[in-house]
Amino acid sequence: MSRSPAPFGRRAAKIVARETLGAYVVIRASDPGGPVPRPGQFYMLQAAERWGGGEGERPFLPRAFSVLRMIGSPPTPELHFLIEDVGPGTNRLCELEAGEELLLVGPLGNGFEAPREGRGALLVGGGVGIAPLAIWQDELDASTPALLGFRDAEHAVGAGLMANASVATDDGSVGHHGLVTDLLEEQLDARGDELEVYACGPPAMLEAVRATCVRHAVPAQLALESGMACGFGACFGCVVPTVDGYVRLCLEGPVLDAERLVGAAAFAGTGAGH
Amino acid sequence: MSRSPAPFGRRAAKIVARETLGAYVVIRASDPGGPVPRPGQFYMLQAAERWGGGEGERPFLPRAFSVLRMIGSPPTPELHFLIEDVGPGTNRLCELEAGEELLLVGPLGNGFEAPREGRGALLVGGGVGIAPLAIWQDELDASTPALLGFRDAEHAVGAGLMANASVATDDGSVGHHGLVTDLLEEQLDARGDELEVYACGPPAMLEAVRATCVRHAVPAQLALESGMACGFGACFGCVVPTVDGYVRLCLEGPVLDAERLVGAAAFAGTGAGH
Amino acid sequence: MSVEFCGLELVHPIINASGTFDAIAAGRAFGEELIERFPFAAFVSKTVTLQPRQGNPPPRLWELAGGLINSIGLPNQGLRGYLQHDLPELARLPVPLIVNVMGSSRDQVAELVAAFGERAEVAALELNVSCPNVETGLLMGADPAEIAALLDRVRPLTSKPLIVKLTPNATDVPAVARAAQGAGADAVSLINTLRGMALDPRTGRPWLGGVTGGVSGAAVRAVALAQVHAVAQAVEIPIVGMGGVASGADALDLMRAGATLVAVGTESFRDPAAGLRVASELAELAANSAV
Amino acid sequence: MSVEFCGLELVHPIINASGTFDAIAAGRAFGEELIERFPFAAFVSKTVTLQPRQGNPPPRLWELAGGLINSIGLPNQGLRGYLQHDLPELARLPVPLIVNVMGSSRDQVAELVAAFGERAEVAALELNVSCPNVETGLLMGADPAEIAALLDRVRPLTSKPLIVKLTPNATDVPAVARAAQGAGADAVSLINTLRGMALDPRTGRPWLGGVTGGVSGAAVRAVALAQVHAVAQAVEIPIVGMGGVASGADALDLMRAGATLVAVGTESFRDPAAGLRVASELAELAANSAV
Ligand SMILES: Cc1cc2nc3c(=O)[nH]c(=O)nc-3n(C[C@H](O)[C@H](O)[C@H](O)COP(=O)(O)OP(=O)(O)OC[C@H]3O[C@@H](n4cnc5c(N)ncnc54)[C@H](O)[C@@H]3O)c2cc1C
Ligand SMILES: Cc1cc2nc3c(=O)[nH]c(=O)nc-3n(C[C@H](O)[C@H](O)[C@H](O)COP(=O)(O)OP(=O)(O)OC[C@H]3O[C@@H](n4cnc5c(N)ncnc54)[C@H](O)[C@@H]3O)c2cc1C
Ligand SMILES: Cc1cc2nc3c(=O)[nH]c(=O)nc-3n(C[C@H](O)[C@H](O)[C@H](O)COP(=O)(O)O)c2cc1C
Ligand SMILES: Cc1cc2nc3c(=O)[nH]c(=O)nc-3n(C[C@H](O)[C@H](O)[C@H](O)COP(=O)(O)O)c2cc1C
Ligand code: FES
Ligand code: FES
Repeated sequence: MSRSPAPFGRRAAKIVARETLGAYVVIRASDPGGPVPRPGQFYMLQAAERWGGGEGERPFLPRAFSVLRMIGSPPTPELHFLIEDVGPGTNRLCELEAGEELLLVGPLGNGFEAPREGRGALLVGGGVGIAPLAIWQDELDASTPALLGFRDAEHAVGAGLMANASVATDDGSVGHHGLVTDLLEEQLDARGDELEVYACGPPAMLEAVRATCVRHAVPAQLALESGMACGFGACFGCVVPTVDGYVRLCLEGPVLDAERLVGAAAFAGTGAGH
Repeated sequence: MSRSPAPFGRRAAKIVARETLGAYVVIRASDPGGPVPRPGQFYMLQAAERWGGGEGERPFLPRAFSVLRMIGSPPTPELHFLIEDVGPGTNRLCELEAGEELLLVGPLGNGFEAPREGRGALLVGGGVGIAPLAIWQDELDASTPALLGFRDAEHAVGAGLMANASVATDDGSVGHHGLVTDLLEEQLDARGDELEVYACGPPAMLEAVRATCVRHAVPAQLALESGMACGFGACFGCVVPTVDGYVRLCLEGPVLDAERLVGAAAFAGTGAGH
Repeated sequence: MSVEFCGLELVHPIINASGTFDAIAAGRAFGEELIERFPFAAFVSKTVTLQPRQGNPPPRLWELAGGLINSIGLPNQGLRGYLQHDLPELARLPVPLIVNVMGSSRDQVAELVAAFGERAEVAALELNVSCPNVETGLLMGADPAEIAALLDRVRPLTSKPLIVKLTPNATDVPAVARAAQGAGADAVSLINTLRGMALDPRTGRPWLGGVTGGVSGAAVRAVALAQVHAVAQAVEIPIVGMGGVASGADALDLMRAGATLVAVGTESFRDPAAGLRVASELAELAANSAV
Repeated sequence: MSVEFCGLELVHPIINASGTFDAIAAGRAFGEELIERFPFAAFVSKTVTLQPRQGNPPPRLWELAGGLINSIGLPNQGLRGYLQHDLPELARLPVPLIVNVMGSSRDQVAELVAAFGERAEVAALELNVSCPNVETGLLMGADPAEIAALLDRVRPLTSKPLIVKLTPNATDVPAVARAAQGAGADAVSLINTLRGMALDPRTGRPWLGGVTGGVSGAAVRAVALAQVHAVAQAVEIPIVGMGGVASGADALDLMRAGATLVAVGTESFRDPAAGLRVASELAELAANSAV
C-alpha cells in the first residue's frame, strides 16, 4: 500500500501564495515538519478563520483535497492544492490570502501503486481530477503521457500543470473536440498491453475509463471521490460499493483498483461531483 | 413618545468610515432615505458578511446600538455608532471596513423626552453609554452639561465626542478620581430642583443614578440595555421589571422614566453589561 | 402562489410562527408600511391563556450557533385582555387571523376554544399542546390518547378550523398527529421548539430565568424536516411546517416533505420582513421546479 | 484530572462517542503517534450487533450549519468478526475498552452482553437502545418499562459495568434513565443523535441513502445540555454526557449539569486530536473554577 502516515491531529499551515489558473485556484501552504505524501494521497483542509457562518451557514466539516505537488523538501516543504470553487468550502479556500492559516490533516489514504511489471503509466484526468496525476507524474517521469479532459478553454489552462499532455475539451476550444475517453480508446487500441491506467476525474468520466479499461483488459487505478466528514476512517460516511461490499474510501482509497469496483454504482453516491 | 418609525424590514447601509477612539470604535454608515432618529433610539445591526461561523460560531442575531449621531440630512444622512468590543457581535462590527455593508433595522424604541417645564437637562454617561447622550446634546444645545464616567484614560478618550463634559475615571487618570455619581451628587446637591437627568451606562451606574435622583426627588430618564433578539417587540425577550410588571425594553424603552423602575432588579437581567 | 388551507384562501403559503411576531408592536415600530407590506399570508397570535401571565423572569434569551434558546414563558394578557385589546386591533390586519391558545386542563382549552370560536374576527384556532395537563400529569402533546381526549372535548365547540401544534419533544410525533386527525383536527403544525439549556459561563448556573428553554432557528431545521416528513406519511390533513426556515429553499424543503403552509419564526428577528423574502424566494424556486 | 467511573480509573474525563472514532483505522492513518498520544481516557467501540451489517447505502452524510446528519446504519462485522479481528487489536490500546452493543430483541442483547461479559479485554459495556424491539415494536430506549425489562434480562449476565445509552428522541428521558437505574444499570450516557433529514435540492428527494439520519455536532449542544441536566436530577448513577462538545467549555457545561465523563463525537471529524484538546482546555478551566 502506498501510504505515508500523517502526524496525529490537525496542524496549522501558513498560506504562502495563491494563484489563479484559468477556472482553478492553486493554494500553496508551507508545512514545516510535515511528511512527504505519496502521490494520490489527500489532505483534509479547513480555513482557520471564517470556516462557516454567514448567510450560507456552511462549511462546518473539513474538505478533502488531493495533493497536487510537494515542492522543496523536509523540513520545510510546500504543499500545493488545486481547487475548483463548487460550493461554500472550496469557495472559502479559494479566497485564502498569503499569510492566512489553513488547518490540515494528512497525508491520508492510499496513493497510487507503481505500474505492474512490463507496463508503463498512462495518466487520464478530468477537470480538477488532474491534481493527483501531476504529483504522480513528478515522481514517475515527466515523459509519462497524460490525457486530460476539460469543459472548455478556461478549464484547460489547468493542463499547464502537467508535462506531455494531450487535451480534449467538451466544446472543442482546445485540443480534441470530445471526451478524454476518446483519446484513451485510441491509446488502448494501439498499445493497451503495455499500459496501466491512472485516472481521476468526475464520476461519469471515471466510470467510462473503468469500462474502457475492462473492455481492453488493461489494469487501472482510479482515484475516486465521495463525501467525507473525517478522512481517517472514523465516520464510515465515505463508503463506495466494491466487490467486497462497502469500503471506506478514505481508508481503502481514494485510489482503488478498477477490478474492485462494481460499475457505475461505485461513482453514484459520491455526493461531490464536479 | 419620542419615536421616529422605522422603514419596514432590514436594509443595507454602506460603511463610510471606521475610526478608533481610544478603547472604542466609531462606525459611520450612509443610510440614504433613512428617517431621522430621535435621540435615545437604537438600531439593530449585523454585518452583511461574516456574521457568525468560525470557531466562535456566534453571532447569529443582530445587536442593538444606540445612534451616536446623525450627520448630514435626508436624503443622504450618515449614521454614527459608538461600539465597544465586548464579544463576537461587537467584535465583528468593530472590524467593518469602509465599503462593507451593514444590515440595519431602525430607528427603534422610544427616545428621550424634553425636560419638564422649568428644568434643564443634565447628561450622565458611563462608558459606551455616552452614545445616546451625544446625539441628545446635539439636539438640546452644546452647552448642556455632561458628567461622564470611564474606566481609565483610554476609555475617557470617548469624552471627546461631547461638549461641556466633566469626566471621572475609576483609576483617576483623567478628571475626578472616582465615580461619575460623585459628580452627579454634587450637581443635585447644588441645583437639583433645576435639573432633569438623562443617563445611560452600565447597570451598576444606572442603578446608582436612579437611587441618587430618587433621593433628591429629581426626575430622570434612563436609557437601559437588555439582551435583545429582535428589537421590534416580536420576541418578548428583552423585558425589564417595572412598577407595571415586565415591559419590553425595545418597545417601551430603551428610555424609561426612573419612577417606573423597581430598583436594582431592573438592571440585573440585562445580559449585556459593559 | 395562492393556496387554500382549511377553507381559507391565502395569497401565499408563508405565515408566522406563533410568538415570533407581534403585529401590534411591529405596527408601532414600522408604522403603516407594515400593513401595506404585511409579510405573512395569515397572522398567528402569540399563545393566549385563560388568565394573564407575566412570563418568565429574565434573562429570557441565549444565542446559539445558528439558533436561539428562549424561555419567554408565554406572557399574555389572558383571554379577557386579548378580547378587549388585541382582537380589535388584529382584526384590522389585511390577512386572516389564527389565534393560538393553551390551557393546562381540557376545561381551560375548551373555554378558550369556545370564546374564540364565536368571534367573527378569528379565522382559525391553533392549539398549543406543549404543556402538561395538570389533571393527568402527561404532556398533552406527547401522548396520542391525551390528544384524542382533548380534541373530543373541544372539537364540538367550534366549526372553525382547529390546528394542533405538536410538540417535537415526544417519542412518536406521527402517532400524536394521527390521533389528532382521528379526533377531528383540521390540520397540524410543527415543530415547536426543542427543549434546550445554557449555563452562564461565569457562574455555571442556568443562564435562563426559566432554567430551560426552547431551541429554535437554523439549528433545528433538520429535525423539523424529519418530523414534518414523518407526520406527512401518517396523516392526510394539511400540515403547517416550521423550524429554522430562513429562505425560500428551506420553505420548499418543508413543502416537499409534505407541508401545505410554512411558518417563519426566529428568522423574523434577524429580518423583520423575512416572511416577504421567503415567500418571494419560494415563488421563484417553485416556478423553476415541481413542488 | 483523573476520575473514577464505575470502578474504572481514568486519566481524565474525556472519552469518545461511539461510532465517531475508529482506533484501528486511525492507527493506519496516524501510525504509532496515535497510541503515544491517545486522545481519550477510555475507548468506546462503534456499535456491535450479533450479525454483520453492511450499513446504509450512500450518501451517508449531510452537512448542516454547525452539524452533521449521518445515516451510517451501524455497519460492523458482527459479534464473531469483532471478537476475532477487532478485540485483539483494541486490547493493545493504552486505555480501557468499552464495547457498545445493540440488538433488536432482548435475547440478542443478552447474547452480546454474555459474550463480551466474559472477555477480560472489555472493561465495560454500553447498550445502544436507539432501536425498536422487534418483539414489542417499541423503541427500546423510549419506554421505561421496556428498558427495565431489558435490564432485568441482561443485568444478571455480567458483573462488568453496564452503561445504558439513552435515545434523545423520547418524551421523558429522565423516566427512562430512572428505570435503567432501578433495574441495575451502572451508568447512563446521552445524547445519541436527534432524528433529522435533508432533501437533495436538485431533486427534492431525500438526500441520505437511509432517508432519515441522526443530527450531531454543535447544533445539538443545547438539547444535550438540557437532557443531561434533567437526567442528573432523576438518577444517582454516573452520567456520560455528550452532544456537540467541541471545547473544554462545552465539556465543563455538561459536567456542571451533572456528567461524570464527557464524550467527544463529531468534533473529532474536524480535529482528530479533539479529545486531547478538550481534555486540556477542561483541565485549565477546572483549575480556575469550581466544577
Ligand atoms: C479524496 C478526495 C480528493 C479530492 N481532491 C480534490 C482536489 O484536488 N481539488 C478539488 O477541487 N476538489 C477535490 N475533491 C472534491 C472536494 O472535496 C469537494 O469539491 C469539496 O468537498 C466541495 O465542498 P464545497 O463546500 O465547496 O461544496 P459542497 O456544498 O460540499 O458541494 C459539493 C457537493 O456536495 C453535495 N452537497 C451539497 N450540499 C451538501 C450538504 N449540505 N451536505 C453534504 N453534501 C452536500 C452536492 O452533491 C454538491 O455537489 C476531492 C474529494 C475527495 C474525496
Ligand atoms: C438599546 C441598546 C442600546 C445599546 N447601545 C450600545 C452602543 O451604543 N454601543 C455599544 O457598544 N453597545 C451598545 N449596546 C450593547 C450591545 O448591544 C451589546 O454590547 C452587544 O449586543 C454585545 O454583543 P456581542 O456579541 O459583542 O457580545 P455577547 O457575547 O452577546 O456578550 C454580551 C453579553 O451577553 C451575554 N452573553 C454571553 N453569551 C451569550 C449568549 N450565547 N447568548 C446570550 N447572551 C450572551 C453576557 O452577559 C455578555 O456579557 C446597546 C444595547 C441595547 C439593548
Ligand atoms: C421567542 C419565541 C417565542 C415563541 N412563543 C411561542 C408561543 O407563544 N406559542 C407557540 O405555540 N410557539 C411559540 N414559539 C415557537 C415558534 O412558534 C416555532 O414553533 C419555533 O420557534 C420553530 O420555528 P423557528 O425555528 O422558525 O423559530 C416561540 C418561539 C420563539 C423563538
Ligand atoms: C457518524 C456517526 C456515527 C455514529 N455511530 C454511532 C454508533 O455506532 N453507536 C452509537 O451508540 N452512537 C453512534 N453515534 C452517536 C454518537 O455516539 C453521539 O451520541 C452523537 O454523535 C452526539 O455527539 P456529538 O454531537 O459529539 O457527535 C454516531 C454519531 C455519528 C456522527
Ligand atoms: S471520511 Fe470518515 S470514514 Fe471516510
Ligand atoms: S428584543 Fe424582541 S421583544 Fe424586545
